[in-house]
Amino acid sequence: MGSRLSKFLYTALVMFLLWLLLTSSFNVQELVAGAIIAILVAAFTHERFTKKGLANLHPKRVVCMFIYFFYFFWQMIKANIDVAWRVIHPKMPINPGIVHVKTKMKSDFGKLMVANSITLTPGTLTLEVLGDDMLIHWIDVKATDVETASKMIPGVFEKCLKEFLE
Amino acid sequence: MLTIIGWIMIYIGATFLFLGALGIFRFPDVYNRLQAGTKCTTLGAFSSIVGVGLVHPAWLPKTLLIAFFILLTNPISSHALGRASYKSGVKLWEGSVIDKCKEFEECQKKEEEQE
Amino acid sequence: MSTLVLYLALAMAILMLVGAFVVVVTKDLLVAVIASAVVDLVLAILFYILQAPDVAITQASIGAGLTTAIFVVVVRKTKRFEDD
Amino acid sequence: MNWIIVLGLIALGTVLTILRTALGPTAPDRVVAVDSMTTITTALLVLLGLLMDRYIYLDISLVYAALAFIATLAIARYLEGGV
Repeated sequence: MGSRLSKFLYTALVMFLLWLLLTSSFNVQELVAGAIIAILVAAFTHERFTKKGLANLHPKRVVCMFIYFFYFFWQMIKANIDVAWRVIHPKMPINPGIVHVKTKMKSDFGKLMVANSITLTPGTLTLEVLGDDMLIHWIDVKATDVETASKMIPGVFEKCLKEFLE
Repeated sequence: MLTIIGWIMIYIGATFLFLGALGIFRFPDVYNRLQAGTKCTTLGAFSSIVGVGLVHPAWLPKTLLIAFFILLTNPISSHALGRASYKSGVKLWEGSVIDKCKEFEECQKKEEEQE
Repeated sequence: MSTLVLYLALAMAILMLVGAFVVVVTKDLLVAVIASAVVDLVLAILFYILQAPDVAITQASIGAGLTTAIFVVVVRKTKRFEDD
Repeated sequence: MNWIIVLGLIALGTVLTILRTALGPTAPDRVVAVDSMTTITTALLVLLGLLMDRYIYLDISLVYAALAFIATLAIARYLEGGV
């Protein structure tokens, strides 16, 4: 786990980037005000905001995050075309059910990211997370036992998420 | 050039928003409605908002921020809704294949007095 | 273009009437809370179309988040179904 | 012409979600409809900001995107059995 200083710097950096996105101007006064507010916010919240600090910005992690985002967008577009086809088909070819999968992620943030990714990708929706177990509503059930379903639903996401989160 | 790409994205987004609403109207039970309502409206809103940012490039940072908020909060609220509707005892559609939730105690509705 | 916005405002006003009708008719108070959230939502769009952005921002933040949460707490503390 | 098609599609979608809110058999159905109507509305506000060409209108949409899911979360907590 990172030291206090690196946690503080990381939080201040993220807050300042958020300020830049919100104001989207490079006026000197706004930049100074944003820097002061970012430092104040970071001084109060850096213990809760992050656990690793500046280690989050390691190049390997950043590259992996970009790959993850592109893969995620591709999956999301596929999911939408799939659901849209089911919606406009006159007979509605759905085959829904609730299946049970296991996740390998340990940290809470990792579980949140996996659950959100599952929700936005083809035909699946996270209903409940209990420790390692996830209950997932699947609009077109293909496998009902735990191992096959775990390989089909969260498998690919976990590989890349494990790289940059844990 | 950017304007044309932006307009194409706005068209795609509006179409997906409409399809999501149609899915909410047509599908048979809460969970399937949640599927259509989450996926189609998230991509539709994301695409049309970023499209506005591309048509008007000075607005791009703020539109990206709005799109990011939507991408972050929409799955969370749909997850909370799905769990709440299972716990409050909404049945699955009769054509459903399997229901593993019955094996877990935490999913079941807690019996309590309402008074 | 302005006529287009005018038609949109008309459609939103009709939707608001539908939401208010549901609020009045229903016996389930939770449904009434949900429908009043819809009325707040459409009212914010109407303020926005009529070019009052500050009023719309207040209506959005109070009406969307706070009012619904407080009404839900009230329904929880009292009872959910209305007597005949 | 562009605007008629885009706003027409979005208005039709809003009408469908309102119908589901008025008809929906159980309370969770209505909440689902209201939740996706909130998302549609956020997109509609950004598009109207482009139509009227005002930068400040994006702020309303930002507030909406950040705050509107509090209502959904409150109702979901109520349905689960605790506030």
